[in-house]
Amino acid sequence: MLDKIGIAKRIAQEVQDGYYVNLGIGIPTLVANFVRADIDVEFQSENGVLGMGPFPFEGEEDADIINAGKQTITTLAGASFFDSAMSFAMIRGQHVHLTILGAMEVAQNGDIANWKIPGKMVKGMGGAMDLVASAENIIVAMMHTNKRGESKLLKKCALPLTGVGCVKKVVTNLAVLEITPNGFKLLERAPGVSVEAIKNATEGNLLIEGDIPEMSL
Amino acid sequence: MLDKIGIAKRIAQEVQDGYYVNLGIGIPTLVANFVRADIDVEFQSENGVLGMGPFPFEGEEDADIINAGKQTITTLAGASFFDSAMSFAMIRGQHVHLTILGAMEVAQNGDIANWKIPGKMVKGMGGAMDLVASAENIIVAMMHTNKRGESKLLKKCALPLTGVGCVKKVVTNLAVLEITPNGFKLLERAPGVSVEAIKNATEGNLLIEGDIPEMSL
Amino acid sequence: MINKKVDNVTAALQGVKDDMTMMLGGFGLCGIPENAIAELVKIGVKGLTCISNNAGVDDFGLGLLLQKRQIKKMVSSYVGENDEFERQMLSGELDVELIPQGTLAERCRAAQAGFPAVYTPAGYGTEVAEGKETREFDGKMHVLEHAFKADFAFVKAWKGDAAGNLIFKGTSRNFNPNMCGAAKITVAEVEELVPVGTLNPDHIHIPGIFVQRIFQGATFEKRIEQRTVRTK
Amino acid sequence: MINKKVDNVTAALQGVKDDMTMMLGGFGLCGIPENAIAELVKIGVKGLTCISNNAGVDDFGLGLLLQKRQIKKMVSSYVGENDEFERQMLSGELDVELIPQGTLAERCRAAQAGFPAVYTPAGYGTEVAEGKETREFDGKMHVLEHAFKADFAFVKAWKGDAAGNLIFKGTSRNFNPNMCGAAKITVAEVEELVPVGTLNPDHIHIPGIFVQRIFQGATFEKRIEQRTVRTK
Repeated sequence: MLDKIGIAKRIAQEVQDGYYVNLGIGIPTLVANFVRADIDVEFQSENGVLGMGPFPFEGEEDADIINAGKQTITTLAGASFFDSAMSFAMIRGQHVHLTILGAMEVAQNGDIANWKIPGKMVKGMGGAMDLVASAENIIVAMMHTNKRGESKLLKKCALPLTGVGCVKKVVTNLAVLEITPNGFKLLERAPGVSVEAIKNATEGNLLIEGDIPEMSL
Repeated sequence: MLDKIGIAKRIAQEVQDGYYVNLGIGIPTLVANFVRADIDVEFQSENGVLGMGPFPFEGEEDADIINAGKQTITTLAGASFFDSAMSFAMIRGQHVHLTILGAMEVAQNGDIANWKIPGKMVKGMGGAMDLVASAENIIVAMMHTNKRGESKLLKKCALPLTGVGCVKKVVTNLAVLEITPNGFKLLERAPGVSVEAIKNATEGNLLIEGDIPEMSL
Repeated sequence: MINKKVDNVTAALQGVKDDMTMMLGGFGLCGIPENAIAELVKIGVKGLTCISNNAGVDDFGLGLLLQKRQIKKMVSSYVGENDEFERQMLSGELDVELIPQGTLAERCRAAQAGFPAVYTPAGYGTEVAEGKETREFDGKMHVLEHAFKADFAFVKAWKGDAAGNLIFKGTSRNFNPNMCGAAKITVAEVEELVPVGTLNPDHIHIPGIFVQRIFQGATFEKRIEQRTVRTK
Repeated sequence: MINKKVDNVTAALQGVKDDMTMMLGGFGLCGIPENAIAELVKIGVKGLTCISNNAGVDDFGLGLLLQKRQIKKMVSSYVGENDEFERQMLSGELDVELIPQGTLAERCRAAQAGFPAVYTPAGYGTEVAEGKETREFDGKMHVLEHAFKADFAFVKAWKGDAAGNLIFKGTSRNFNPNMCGAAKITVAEVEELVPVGTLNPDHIHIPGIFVQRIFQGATFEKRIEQRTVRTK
């Protein structure tokens, strides 16, 4: 079973040379730490920066330079700043190649819910609705089950949707799954996790074809 | 009767303190030379400059700094450069207060034609269609009649339209006229020009109320 | 040059009244019009509709207006950092319209640029699209979103001049440029008001035509929301 | 940093084929992609559809492609400076779509920003609106105009870096930024390719994400169309 770091490491393998990538808040943010050093990737943050670098050294924080998680950051050589309309031009115009974000629920048809629990929690969608409506490649990073042990990979989302039929892949603490017309296709198991355990934790239709390899990190 | 300079001088009186003004090619360009020195005005050119100044001194021309007439220009303190989309954001968004442009025909309902003579001449509309569709205050600068002596102030335009019901005022070599629901209202006569002469040169409905003053330049 | 300079925040906010619709720049606490917000608190206007990506935190930014119950309605994309906000919203004291961030930016830009509405794919198939016109283009569904209509836009820039020209710094740019000229009156507060003619015309992010009033802010706290660092 | 640098104009135009649709920046002869145009003449591709505000003059800019009959169709707003153009158009050899300048800019920007179409008041009630959907918003009529679809966008900037970041100078900016990222492949030619990291991130007009290939142009004539001066 993977921890959050493990999920981030596995997702980092999906990042390819030449990709512009938008990372959501939480686990996705960690992905930047594990991208292969021999490929060229640029991270975009929808609040208006391309070419994000690591956190600043203590004492070098600049209140005017943050990421979408409101964290102080630095920029790398070749970085640029821009306004919100241009930032979403990058996203809506499909110039960003890969979007990695968290979710509360994912449905077997690629629907995603991650912004609202009616009557309980309403943080808002931020840029997530724009990202999922436009991105060609969307990977969800999340735990396979919620705090009550219930599956977050569903036949149908119960919570208000963020986007419809948009998720391409899900990486959880238990598995890597691809969204197909017939449901979640199991691609890889997390280290030490059995197919049976994944089956039990998945409410949505799970497709298991042949031997399912354990992921290598 | 006015010459082109005279038309420009008279139109310059319409420019008020605090106005952003877009000047079309031809007579309108001359207006800049006659604006009162005690008011603050900025000239916008739709190719991407606000705060246009006079022509450069000989030898100081910069191929990268031109106006919409493709003429080399200078900029004044406080000027800015921007892209075409932002330039038309200023125009469409009604941030430009006054548009002055030439015309081949103006109709008594405010229609204007100035971009095409079917089968003969097609230069294109440039920014004129955006300007006339959006500007709140549009003044046309033109000769009252064409080369064949025919009126250019018509009941209805014969040439393909640039915009509908948009012109507010027309300043010609003979008169100043306002577009009203009932037609061209004669406001002023050019020096030495009789009401009769204006009547004869105007095909569209001409409203003459009381004494028509001679314009002062 | 048309002079937009006003002496101070009080002069800049002349005409602000109860029940008006305000746009406020900023992302989180980054690039927010601190001086205008403080003055709105001071004036005590009520019943405001605020269009702003976030709602500040409990004790800073728009949170200050929420505390005083001056806001009737918020139009935002993300409000996760503000407990008082969540309380007022869940209790029904505060009317909230949550919209996608890119939609928020573009509804501002549409108002600025004279577009009545835009078709965006964001929010299709979700609550956000309920009651709105949807339409297919090239096999993809879109939602029709209308330009905002606002009375005042309050923006914050790094440098500016009396002509109203603005230059922003880093990610404090965010929604600020898109809100300029998107309301009847745009008020810009700058960290530094420089002499006209000293800003490079190629570096200006927002030409002065989009700004009606400009002043140098008396103070800028520029609070950091999430101070994340690494060690040397 | 993702490297967009190519060695020269030949490499930059790899994949250009007959019958493609090209966007070309520039206003008049100001800010046109001179090197790309020269290479298109050299390659000799034919049947091109060119989206460009103007069509150059008889012996420079797009006029060079018109002379060689390489252009099948022009989409422009103003073509008044080119006799050969007018001749080909009036004789029917050349297909011409004239559209309002602001519409041209925004159809580029729509393609760049992922909007399928925009409603603009420009051209309502004129030939330009014939056969197009029109619609009233707030009592004003608008025309629905669709985003361009193009294979290549050729733009010219003043400075750029290998990351594809661009800075424009003066009014040579014009349509160039709006065309970046508005075609499948955007090719930028710059007067000066500077080392990555030397451009101030706040001064960059077009982030590299919108550019696929960048090169330093071998020569720039930068011809002046109307040399207007005053005497000292």
